[in-house]
Amino acid sequence: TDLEVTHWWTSGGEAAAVAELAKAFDATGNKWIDGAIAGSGGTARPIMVSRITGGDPMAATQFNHGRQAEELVEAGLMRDLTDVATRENWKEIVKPSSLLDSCTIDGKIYCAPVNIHSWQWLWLSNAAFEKAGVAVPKNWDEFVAAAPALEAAGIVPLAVGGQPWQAAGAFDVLMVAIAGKDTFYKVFKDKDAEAAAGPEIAKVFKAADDARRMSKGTNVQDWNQATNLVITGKAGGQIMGDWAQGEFALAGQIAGKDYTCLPGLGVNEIISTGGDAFYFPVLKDEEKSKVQDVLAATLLAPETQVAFNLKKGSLPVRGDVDLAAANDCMKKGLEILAAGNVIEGTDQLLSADSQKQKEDLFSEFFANPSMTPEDAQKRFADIIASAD
Amino acid sequence: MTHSVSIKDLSLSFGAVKVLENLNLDIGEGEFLVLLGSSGCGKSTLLNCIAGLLEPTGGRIFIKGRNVTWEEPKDRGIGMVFQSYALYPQMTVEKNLSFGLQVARMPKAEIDRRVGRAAEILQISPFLKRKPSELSGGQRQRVAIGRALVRDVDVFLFDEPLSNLDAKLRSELRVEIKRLHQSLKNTMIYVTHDQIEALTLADRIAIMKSGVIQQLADPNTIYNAPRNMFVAGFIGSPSMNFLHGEIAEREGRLVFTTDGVDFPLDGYRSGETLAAGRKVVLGVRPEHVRVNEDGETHEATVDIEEPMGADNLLWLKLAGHTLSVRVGGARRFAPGTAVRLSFDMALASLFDAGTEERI
Amino acid sequence: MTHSVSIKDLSLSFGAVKVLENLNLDIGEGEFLVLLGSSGCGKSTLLNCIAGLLEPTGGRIFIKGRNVTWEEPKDRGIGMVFQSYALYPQMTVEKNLSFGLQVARMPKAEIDRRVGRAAEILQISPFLKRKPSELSGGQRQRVAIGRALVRDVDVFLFDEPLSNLDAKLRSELRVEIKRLHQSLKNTMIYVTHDQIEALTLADRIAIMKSGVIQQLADPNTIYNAPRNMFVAGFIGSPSMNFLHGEIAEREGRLVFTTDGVDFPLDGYRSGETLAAGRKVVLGVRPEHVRVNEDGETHEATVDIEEPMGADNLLWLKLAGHTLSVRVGGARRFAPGTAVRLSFDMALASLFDAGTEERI
Amino acid sequence: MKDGPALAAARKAGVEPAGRRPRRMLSGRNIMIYGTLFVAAVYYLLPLYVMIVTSIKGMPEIRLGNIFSPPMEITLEPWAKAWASACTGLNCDGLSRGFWNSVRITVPSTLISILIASINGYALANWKFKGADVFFTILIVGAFIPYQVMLYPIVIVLREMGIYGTLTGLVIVHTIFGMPILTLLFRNYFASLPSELFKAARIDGAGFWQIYFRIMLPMSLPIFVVAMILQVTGIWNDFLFGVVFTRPEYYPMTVQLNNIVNSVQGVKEYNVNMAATLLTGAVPLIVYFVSGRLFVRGIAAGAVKG
Amino acid sequence: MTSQADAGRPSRLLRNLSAKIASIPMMLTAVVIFLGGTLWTVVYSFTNSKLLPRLSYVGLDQYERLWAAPRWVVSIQNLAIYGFFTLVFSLVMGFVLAALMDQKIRFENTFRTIFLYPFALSFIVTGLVWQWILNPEFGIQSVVRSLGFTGFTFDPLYDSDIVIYGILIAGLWQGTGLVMCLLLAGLRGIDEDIWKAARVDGIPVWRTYLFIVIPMMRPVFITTLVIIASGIVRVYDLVVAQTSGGPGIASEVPAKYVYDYMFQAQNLGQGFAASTMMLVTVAIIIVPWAYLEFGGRRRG
Ligand SMILES: Nc1ncnc2c1ncn2[C@@H]1O[C@H](COP(=O)(O)OP(=O)(O)OP(=O)(O)O)[C@@H](O)[C@H]1O
Ligand SMILES: Nc1ncnc2c1ncn2[C@@H]1O[C@H](COP(=O)(O)OP(=O)(O)OP(=O)(O)O)[C@@H](O)[C@H]1O
Ligand SMILES: [Mg+2]
Ligand SMILES: [Mg+2]
Repeated sequence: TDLEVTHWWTSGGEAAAVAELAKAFDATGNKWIDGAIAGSGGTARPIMVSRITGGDPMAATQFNHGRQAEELVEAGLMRDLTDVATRENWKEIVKPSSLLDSCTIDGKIYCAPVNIHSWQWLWLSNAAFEKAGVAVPKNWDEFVAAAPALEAAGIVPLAVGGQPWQAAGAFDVLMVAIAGKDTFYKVFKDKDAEAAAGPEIAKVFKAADDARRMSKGTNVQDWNQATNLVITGKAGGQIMGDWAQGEFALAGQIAGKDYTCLPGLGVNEIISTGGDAFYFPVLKDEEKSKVQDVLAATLLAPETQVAFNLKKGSLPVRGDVDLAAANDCMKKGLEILAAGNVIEGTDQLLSADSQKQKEDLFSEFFANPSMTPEDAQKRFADIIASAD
Repeated sequence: MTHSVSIKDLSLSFGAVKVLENLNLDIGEGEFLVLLGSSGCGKSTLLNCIAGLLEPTGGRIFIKGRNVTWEEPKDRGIGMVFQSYALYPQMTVEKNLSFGLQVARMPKAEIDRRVGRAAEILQISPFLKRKPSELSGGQRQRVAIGRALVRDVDVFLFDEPLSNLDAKLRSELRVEIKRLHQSLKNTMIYVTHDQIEALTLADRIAIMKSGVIQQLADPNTIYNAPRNMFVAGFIGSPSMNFLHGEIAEREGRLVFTTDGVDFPLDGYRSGETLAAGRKVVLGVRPEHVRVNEDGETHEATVDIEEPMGADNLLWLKLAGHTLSVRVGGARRFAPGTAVRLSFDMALASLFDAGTEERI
Repeated sequence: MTHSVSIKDLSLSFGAVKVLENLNLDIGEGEFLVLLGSSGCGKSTLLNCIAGLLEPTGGRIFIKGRNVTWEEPKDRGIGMVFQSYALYPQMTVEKNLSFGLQVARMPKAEIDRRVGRAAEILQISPFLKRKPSELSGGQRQRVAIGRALVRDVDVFLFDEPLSNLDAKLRSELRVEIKRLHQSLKNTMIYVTHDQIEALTLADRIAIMKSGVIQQLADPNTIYNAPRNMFVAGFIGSPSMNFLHGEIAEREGRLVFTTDGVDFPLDGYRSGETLAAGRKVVLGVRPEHVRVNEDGETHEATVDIEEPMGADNLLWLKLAGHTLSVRVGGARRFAPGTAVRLSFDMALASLFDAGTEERI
Repeated sequence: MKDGPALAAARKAGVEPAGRRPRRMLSGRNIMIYGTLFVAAVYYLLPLYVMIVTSIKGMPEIRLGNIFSPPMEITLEPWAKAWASACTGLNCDGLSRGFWNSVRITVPSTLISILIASINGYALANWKFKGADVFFTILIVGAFIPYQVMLYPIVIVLREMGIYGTLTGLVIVHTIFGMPILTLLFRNYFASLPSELFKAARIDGAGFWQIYFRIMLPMSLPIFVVAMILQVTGIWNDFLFGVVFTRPEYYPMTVQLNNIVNSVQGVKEYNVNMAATLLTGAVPLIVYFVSGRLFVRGIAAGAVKG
Repeated sequence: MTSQADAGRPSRLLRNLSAKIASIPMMLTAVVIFLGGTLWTVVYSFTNSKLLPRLSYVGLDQYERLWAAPRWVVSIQNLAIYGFFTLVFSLVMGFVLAALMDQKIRFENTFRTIFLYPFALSFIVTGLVWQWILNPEFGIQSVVRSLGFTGFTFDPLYDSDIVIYGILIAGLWQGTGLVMCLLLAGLRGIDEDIWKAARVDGIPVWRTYLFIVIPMMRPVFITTLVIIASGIVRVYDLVVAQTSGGPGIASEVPAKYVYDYMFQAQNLGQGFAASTMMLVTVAIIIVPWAYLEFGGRRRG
């Protein structure tokens, strides 16, 4: 049976990873019809949502797990996967369990998480630092200190792409690293506007101000173009999720040798456990509905998980798989994960609406040097105050 | 009595503008009726109502005794010819002629017969395969007439069919339409604002002004005994000369006097008795002014001379009035010449200065 | 001898189409010259050359003795009036009149004076504040004339100024233009294809055909002694009757004979001696046909009668020919009536059948 | 421009008063006119030039040289890749699939939208009924509504009709959004035709449809060309509706183009992007190059009046 | 009206039946889609609908939030700047080009095709190309720098202050051709005698254009204005393709705000409020136009 699967994984590393999913699914005797929509989740999600609400749903679709599909589930448009989950024992195998929690509404499971993505990484180009004549930094502060040398060598210290979510994401990363887990939760989970306006966050904004200065001259839109600047040594580093690894891999670069990764910016080694999940809209076609279960099961199968995540550069959602082939950075991530130093991702904590407002704020902040950190913090606090 | 077309109490408004109001008109079988009036007086509107192209606001229209007020144009037994020809540009002449018949699903043979006949009558057989754009104006208008002809209708409606043609063609085609009427003997209703066409073609002329028929009569009556000053001034080119004055008695004779000049009214046939002192307007047509002939004459000077070939038009100054006078083409008068003139009172008209009606 | 406008060897082509070729024309000071010809014969082209709106391909144009062939229109001392009025629609009448003067930086007082004078002459003073769209056609054309008037030009050029007006207005404005000429005494060149305008207005008429002047003469000559059949047929409405036949001698008298009918040529003033046997065309104007009068007469039947008020137009059948005849409006003939006719040979024209030139 | 010999001689002898000589091709006026047009033409052609040149360069050359330099080595590789093998997600068949989808979308959408709009225009111009103008006014105001505003309601309507995601649905959407401007165009055009033609046809007994098909249609070529050009380019270039109202197997070329251009794999492959861009724009461009003259004439005939 | 006259009178509803039937698609579109859709949008702008429309009214909350959002304010400012300059430049450039084309020039067809072809390209394509030409690293800036002017800076798309003008350049490139076409058609419609009369009057060409021809072309200008204006309000694809609203939010436009908040932020209520505000903008444009077009004509 043919199942149409929509997603926005179109960059090189991502596409290679999707191919693994498709291969695994095709191996069950069915057919994966690829419905890739380029241009990041921002472009793709509206299309997916209108197709689902418009009564022409695909068989499965990617969302960031978290709150993006909440209302669709509430409106009864999504298939209940509890049966498959029970059969496949997802409750046991999915680690950390918060992943499955994000898929659970009223005790029923509605999505199949496929990977763990962590945002908290600083990727550094060894070649760039060599050229600038400074040592590769070990943490954020060293990186900031090295910035002038990089600039002198004609290298953009920090690559930040123009897409709004990159700026917002970078800020979240800075927040975890600098203000710590508790403050992070206070702000994003408890929506504590006072905390958001407090001195801890002010420090984060100071750091963001540094990042803004260092990112001047990036002049690219897409995240992977920014990553490419790091790969080619045109930029010193980039704050980006672990998916950036896929790009390094595709470019044939080796962790530790060609590039360096600093989880938690080398300050505070905590990683978030957001990620991608597949949702399965309710279909009229009986047969397809059955096959949806097959797909769900396949996505979490150990072999699929390994193959997919190796290509994607993300971490598997189950703790019981062997990732011997993983590279240095991935291993670092796995260690942190094993140590339990995890937090939930902002997609899980905030509504899309608040996320969007946050994106607007930070994309403006990063592009507009005349906006003071204090002003930005005030607006940030306002957003948190009205967040849901 | 059956009329070919009979219009009862017809009213029509465009929004708030009343174009026709309670108009009544009966047209006899085989009559050639000309609707004459200046631009915007509602002639086309009336014609469109008869054709069924406009829906009257009130009143009824009968054709051959049948109430057709709400019928479709095609069912009324009428054919219409427009000023702009309104030929279908993408069709050949033949196709133009046969279109209506095809729409009515007439058998092919019958269509051919009728088209052939019409083409022959109108002498357009050589052009049957041409497109309208390849015809001259006169030929186009003939085709347009043919389109009405093939449909074998009872009533022909013409809306200024000759206005777009140049003078020469206009007079040629005018004759042909007259001939057509003489041979077909259909009822024809013909709208124009050209009085020559009206006078030459009509059995009866209806002169309209702002939607009201001013006079309905045969051309001769219209020309020589206009009911009111509007009709009198409208018909005739150059216009009738109007002299404002009053009736007076001079030595037992009634005279018309204006600015100290007296014109005896001998020979004027009035419908009423004329009383001295009545304010009147004397209307004299340019050809009824006698110049340098016998009779009681008055002195005038030639202001302008307009030689027109067959005729010669003079503009004379007489006691502060300007009079147009038509004389033979051979009689020339230089501007400034003094002449003597008198009026042919038998052919003049007197109007009441208040009502402007003919006395 | 100084001419007001003098055209030497003027040629003009649009691409490959030669519209004018080596045209020569001299127009006297204060003369009213009418260019008459059918559509497309190059009248407007010639006028545009004189105005400087078209650049001639060859030849020269002199105005008041000055070679203006390559000068800008505004420097030629000409004013022009167009058929479409060509008023500036968004400006008031006053602005229309004064705009050209303002552009030329004339002092305000002088502008006002001139506009005032023109408005008075043309009787448009009450409309000075109106827009052209609020004027009638006749009023618009007056404004257009005024625009030329204020510029105090030597030569007025008119390109069919009256064609867009209805018959009544046309004849009124015609008189006014004539009066204007009589009072201003400017040189005026007037293009028209209406022969009545030509006959009534012109000091001299130039009849054109495909870019060539056929005859240049005063209206009387043109009307009564047309140089060739084209001119003869072009002027006069209805057209001159043409009878094809030959000259014969009957009992020592020269006669014109056609289809067995003989018309004695007594009284015809020919430029050459007439020889029997020569193939000729006899041209007789409708008003020079005598009906039921004395003299040698021939039998004919009335085909159609067109009463036109002052006149009555008859279409007679005579030995296979159709003749148009103009009689007085009071003389009526029913179709089918037999009548007797003869020609007024003193006013007829004979043309050579080959060259079509007048004999 | 040749002077007669007499005139030339006279000039030489200095007899003639000096007049301005006739204009030559290289007059100041012509230099200004053609100069301005030329400069403008450069502005308009520059992007096309860049697109073409870039699309036939290799990636190394693009990285090194500037965008305006002509290619040192011409390669058709990017075109081939753009057409047949550029990837979006797992599908690596370039634009080729999208091309046929676009054809399948554009042809019926263009035909149906023009048919409906021309009938509307005809009805509005010649068969005015009470209230017709109200609908027309709503329609015209609708021309200004941003598409995004209508997106959601239309999703709902199509869902209720059960044709969401089908080609039919998309055709209807294109018809709807083409309707205001096309109806205006046709109404103005038909209104500019002499009403006597319509009257004559009615007297000849032709009805609503007969007059439309046999009288009006054959007379309306210029305006149909304008409508056709507007619709072909509009529908062919549409991205939003193509992506929102269809499913991936029907995605038009523009969606594919967007995917190719936005699926960055390492460095942006500008040459492939430009080739893809040109390929996508080819159909409307050809339509314009072929029928541009009719377009202007049609605009003059219908759009500007009324 | 006598009763007798009414006897044969067919029902009003049945008259013109074919025309009414034929107009059904139009009526449905007008009422259901344009009117219904608009009303629906306005109604839901007063709710706090998120991903799916829900009728839970929150009064003017969405509007308050909208006008408090810096991004919306920037969007409106951008629209105003972009709109103003697009109108001015496309009319001026379009008219100048049309006037030049009207000079009986040679190669008219070639020039016209050159000016018009960008109109055949989508905004996506236009945006891409211009994004590339304006890219400081290999576009105009780098070319000029490589010619030796190393200080030359021209990077409108990466400078928040002038980014909207970068978009304007592309927008004008795409749209001016059509304006030229419309105005050319208008110019051709001017009676040639007017030109002649003006020449005879000695009015210089530029004055003839300014004081006579342009005022005469008012209807054409209005049509053109409406076409341009409707395009301006909708501008979306161009921005997305060129800058995605960046840098930061410097080139955001209202249509993009609507789209982003409706679909990305999954806050339909906010999106509907923004689109309602756009409708108000449209009304501000269209009402004076309708007045000029219809009100004015009726009086005249
Ligand atoms: N569709 C219409 N809407 C409003 N008023 C109209 C309409 N058609 C005609 N009129 C008005 O009705 C009046 C009569 O018009 P109609 O066309 O019948 O005049 P007419 O006598 O035929 O004039 P003409 O000689 O110019 O053809 C005019 O004042 C005109 O303005
Ligand atoms: N711009 C032009 N290009 C090519 N041919 C032209 C042009 N203008 C006029 N002609 C041709 O030149 C000839 C003379 O035209 P012109 O306008 O002078 O005629 P006209 O005598 O004024 O006719 P009308 O009475 O119709 O105004 C016509 O055959 C016409 O087709
Ligand atoms: Mg009329
Ligand atoms: Mg002419």
